[in-house]
Amino acid sequence: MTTAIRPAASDSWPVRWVLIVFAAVLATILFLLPLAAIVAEALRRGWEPALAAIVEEDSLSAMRLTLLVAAIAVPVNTIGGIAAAWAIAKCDFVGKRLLTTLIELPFSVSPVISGLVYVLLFGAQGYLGPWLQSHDIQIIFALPGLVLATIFVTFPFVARTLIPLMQEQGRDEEEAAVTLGATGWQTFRRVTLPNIKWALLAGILLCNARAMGEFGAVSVVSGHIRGQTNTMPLHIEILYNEYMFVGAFAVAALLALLGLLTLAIKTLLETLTDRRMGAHA
Amino acid sequence: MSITTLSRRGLFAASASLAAFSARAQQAPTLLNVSYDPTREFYREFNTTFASFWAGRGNPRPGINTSHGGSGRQARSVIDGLAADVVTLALAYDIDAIAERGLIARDWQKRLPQNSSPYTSTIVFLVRRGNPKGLRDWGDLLKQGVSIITPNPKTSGGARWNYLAFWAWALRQPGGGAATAEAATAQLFRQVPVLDTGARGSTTTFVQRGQGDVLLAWENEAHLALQEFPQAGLEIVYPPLSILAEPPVTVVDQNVDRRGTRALAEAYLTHLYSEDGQRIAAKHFYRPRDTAALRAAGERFPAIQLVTIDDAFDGWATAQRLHFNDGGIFDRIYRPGR
Amino acid sequence: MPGLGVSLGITAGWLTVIVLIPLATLALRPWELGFAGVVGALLEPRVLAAFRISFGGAIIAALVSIPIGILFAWVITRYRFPGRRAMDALLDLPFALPTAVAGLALTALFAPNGWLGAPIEQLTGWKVAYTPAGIVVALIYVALPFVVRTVEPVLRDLSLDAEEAAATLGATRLQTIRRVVMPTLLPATITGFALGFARAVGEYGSVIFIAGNMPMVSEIAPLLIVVKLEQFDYAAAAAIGLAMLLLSFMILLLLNMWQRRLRRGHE
Amino acid sequence: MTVEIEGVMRHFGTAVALDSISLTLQQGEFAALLGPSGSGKTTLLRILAGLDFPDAGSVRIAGTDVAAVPARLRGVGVVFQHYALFRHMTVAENVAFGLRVRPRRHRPDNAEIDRRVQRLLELVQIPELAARYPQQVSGGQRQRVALARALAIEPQLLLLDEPFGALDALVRKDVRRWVRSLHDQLGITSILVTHDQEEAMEMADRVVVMDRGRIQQIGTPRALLDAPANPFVAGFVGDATRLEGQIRDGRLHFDGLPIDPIAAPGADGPVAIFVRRSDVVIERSGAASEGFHVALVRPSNDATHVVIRHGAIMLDGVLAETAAAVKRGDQCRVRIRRCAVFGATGDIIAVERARALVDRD
Repeated sequence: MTTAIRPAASDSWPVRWVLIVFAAVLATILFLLPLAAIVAEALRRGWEPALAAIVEEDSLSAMRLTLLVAAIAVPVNTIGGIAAAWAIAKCDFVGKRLLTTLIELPFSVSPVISGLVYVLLFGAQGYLGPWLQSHDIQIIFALPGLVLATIFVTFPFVARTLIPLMQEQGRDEEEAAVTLGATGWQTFRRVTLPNIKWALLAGILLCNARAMGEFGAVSVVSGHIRGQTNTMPLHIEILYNEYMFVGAFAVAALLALLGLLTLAIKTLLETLTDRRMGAHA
Repeated sequence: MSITTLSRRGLFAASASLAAFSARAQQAPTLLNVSYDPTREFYREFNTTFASFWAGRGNPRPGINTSHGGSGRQARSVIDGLAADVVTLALAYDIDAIAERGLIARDWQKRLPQNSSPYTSTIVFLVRRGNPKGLRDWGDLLKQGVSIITPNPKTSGGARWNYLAFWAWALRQPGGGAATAEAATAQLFRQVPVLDTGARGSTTTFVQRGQGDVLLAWENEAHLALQEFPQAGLEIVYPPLSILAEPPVTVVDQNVDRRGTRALAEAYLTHLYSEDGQRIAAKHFYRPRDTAALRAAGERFPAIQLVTIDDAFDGWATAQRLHFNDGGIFDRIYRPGR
Repeated sequence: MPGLGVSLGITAGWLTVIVLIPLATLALRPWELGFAGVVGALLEPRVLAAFRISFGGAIIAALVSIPIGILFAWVITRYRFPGRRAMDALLDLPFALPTAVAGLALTALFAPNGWLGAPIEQLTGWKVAYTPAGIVVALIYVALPFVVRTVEPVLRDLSLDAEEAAATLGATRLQTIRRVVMPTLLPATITGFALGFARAVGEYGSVIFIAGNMPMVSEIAPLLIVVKLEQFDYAAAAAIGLAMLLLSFMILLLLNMWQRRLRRGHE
Repeated sequence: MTVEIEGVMRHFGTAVALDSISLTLQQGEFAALLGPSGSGKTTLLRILAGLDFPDAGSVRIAGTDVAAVPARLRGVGVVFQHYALFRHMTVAENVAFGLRVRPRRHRPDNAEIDRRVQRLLELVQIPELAARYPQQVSGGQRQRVALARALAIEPQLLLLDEPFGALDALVRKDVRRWVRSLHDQLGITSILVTHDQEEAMEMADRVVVMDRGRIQQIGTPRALLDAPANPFVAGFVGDATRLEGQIRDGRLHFDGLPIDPIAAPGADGPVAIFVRRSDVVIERSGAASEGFHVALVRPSNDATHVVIRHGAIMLDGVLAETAAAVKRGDQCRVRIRRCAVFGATGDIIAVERARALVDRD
């Protein structure tokens, strides 16, 4: 790329080499070794016990639950994130900065607190608890609680990916579409969406990865009932606490694999986007 | 969107998903046993036995779910609305806390024999093979350079038994009193390098991570560790004196009445006292109450002197208030400047 | 632009149900203790120590993440080398890996008998796991991606013209980096620091395994919330949670103001 | 289609973007909004397009008040400053967009859309680019695409926002004439926003000069040149240089410059004087007494452009037709053919209508 042909702004090869090696060592220690440790523990007794732990009934139900929770939480945050990004990037209104701050708020809330707030709100001792109980509605220690806590934790991912991009793209194309007679929805679908689709997908993937891996918040609102309210991360904890280390790490490795797969797809998307942009430029 | 529509939709999704998860839940009654950490293996076996027993008496085979975790956290979950039919926790105090919120009758501990504790346990030492530090009694723990692993009494029921067992020993030393016991306990915790939140965490730290010279553990937990980690090189040491831990069980009245599961729940708990129940408890290293079962277990449970919480500490409520509540003795131990 | 009503409506609904109402309960609950009770609960030495550890650990971790994060961002944006894409993808791993799993893995690595803990202890005599250092390691792990991902786009957009101009004016490469590149990166670095800090200060899942959790020494504030809950003390748990939230929000606000002032200076 | 703008106000925070704007355009007229950046001309254009809304005042298009008509229903064609082409659509898709987003019952069928797109591309003379993406065509071609796209909805009012800014000088001239002829051919009403006075003068029937949110003058290009209404217009239109001076006893004196005083009506006092390049006639003078000397000479086709200097003051002028050539450093003499004079009352913005056009010849 441009770096190669602009020597005044590039580094000599020893510098480059030292920096790359240093980064590679750090990446290995911080990211690769933990991953390797997980896989090594999972395969300590070979493939079979690891696979057996994954296809065991409680593990499978934990996977189903995790997918279900993500399948509800991710679309909610996608729609909310798109709406927020549209309002913030394409429209003018009072309180925009406040809204931006509030959307990022869940990032700075401890997962423990994000679980806690739902307990304070929906728990039997909480503000809405008695009412919910009298109507026989179960929120925490059931799917709705898991979903709510997951939505809270993954709340800003989509919006945060879209807002800077949509702000940078400006409003010209949308305004052109509107003067040509397009409705708001037509403008979004035919003009905005094609321009943001790859970033949107990347945001959704990140949101999904985080939704599947959330532990702290979900742990507070799950009743830890085997086969019913245990998501994959909680199931890992249980297996670990039952000294089923192989099983715990096998499920953990599977979850890590899903995460890696997500990241790989995301990287691929970004590469494709770069190429497309490059072709047009 | 309003809260009600959200929760209704959530409810719908929840019921749909639960249906998908366990078809058996739709047909047969279910029971939720909310228990503490070390009972996992025991209840897994007991649940199967009880389900067969119950089905054998002409009832539909019940689906029994269990939830495990730190005893305090589990009690809190029930208080917050986890729909437990029965609770089988590490200490009476935690069940008292649920009873205080009106979910369980106040006199729950009198409803079943022997303080509603169908099995008991005690606190023992788990040490490295050959007991290199020569730890035989509680006093040996205070020797220079001995590193002790115990979970945090604030979050773990088992840790509270550890603490109280040591305190009971300290009181019985020549010239022992509250002041000397507090000083000795403070010394003990100065030698603790890691305070995990639960008993299982401590076991992992001791066995897997190789931390500490001695793990203060439930008797059953120590035996389980020997069984699970045969290559780890561990030994159990029984101190001459320890505490009689009585993990109690009871029915959560409000929940069983709402769900119509009282008969099943009561049968489940009663079955713990049966021959089968007692045998399985002994198999999983819980001391059975039944003398015949205890005798059958033979060498497994060495006879040591066991003090009870009522004798030594005037019951759980007092012990909790004095030692573990905020501002109690345990907090004093960690006050800075000591 | 049309759609303001609809999009703002959806946003407001989503924000209110998921974030604002639940957080409002957090703001209401502590006052059951009365004002003096809340202050008393927060001024307990153990609570203060936990705040020091959580906030101190998060600040150190975020600070350490700055040079490492800039290094990673620099290497993946400026150089082409085999495995660059893999390194790029790997940097997002902490977003994707469950924190508890990360905690277990890091503990296993840095424990005195672990792959890294053993050699470190042998060579330096330092213990990482079960000490405050372990907390910092876990927090770096969660904070680092935020620094990388905020610095990276700025570095990518940073035109090489400015660096070339500096070179024609006689600056050495190091001077160019220090006087031209770094000042441009500063606002993004502050944002990255703020995000990383915010994420680290509340981290629970990965810290709890590696921390040792000794009161006054290595007990983090989120653990204290759990402890209070386990004692059925909802109000005190909410008080600590609220104090954490306000404190980190204040720090973020200050960083934000600083960053905005810098941005203005650049325009 | 007529456009009537009445008393339109627009504030952004405390800043006034438009201050009581009133303006009426006739069917078929080509008007230019001319002003420096920040004069409010683009805001006015956006209000006409329905992309912005006035705080007060009314806008009527073809007799209908459009206050409540959203942009998409106005049927106003807009060519945006940077064209705002949809980058993910081909040229043909861009042009077809306005037809495809119509409600089903008003939407032509696909064959009809294709036909119309083809016709429009022929009209703007780029039929061969139909399948290209905007990134793959040149700036001038993009401009044509933007125009074709705006015309596709058959607007009766066409708004052009600095449409030639991104083109290089050579292309710009051609495109200007072509756009003007297209306007005449289609018989629509057009409004051009520009900061380039030459562009406005060349293309528009009438020019609306704007500054700081106010209309400074409305008139034909000729009228603006001949009778600027105030110092701003005099300075902005037609390459004028501003000089300071005094009126004393019916004569205009140039402060600090060796120019003969000329007769001028008006009250005594300080004045601002605007002289256009073509009205400053320069001759070489033998003696060193006059005090001007030549700083720069630039030959051009009609007249030689000369910059002269006296002390710190520079003045643009042309070499007298009969005079001999000059070179840098030559001493020279100046004759002012015409100038616009505004009596200053202390308040610079205030328009002092005591205007004097002085002809010495």
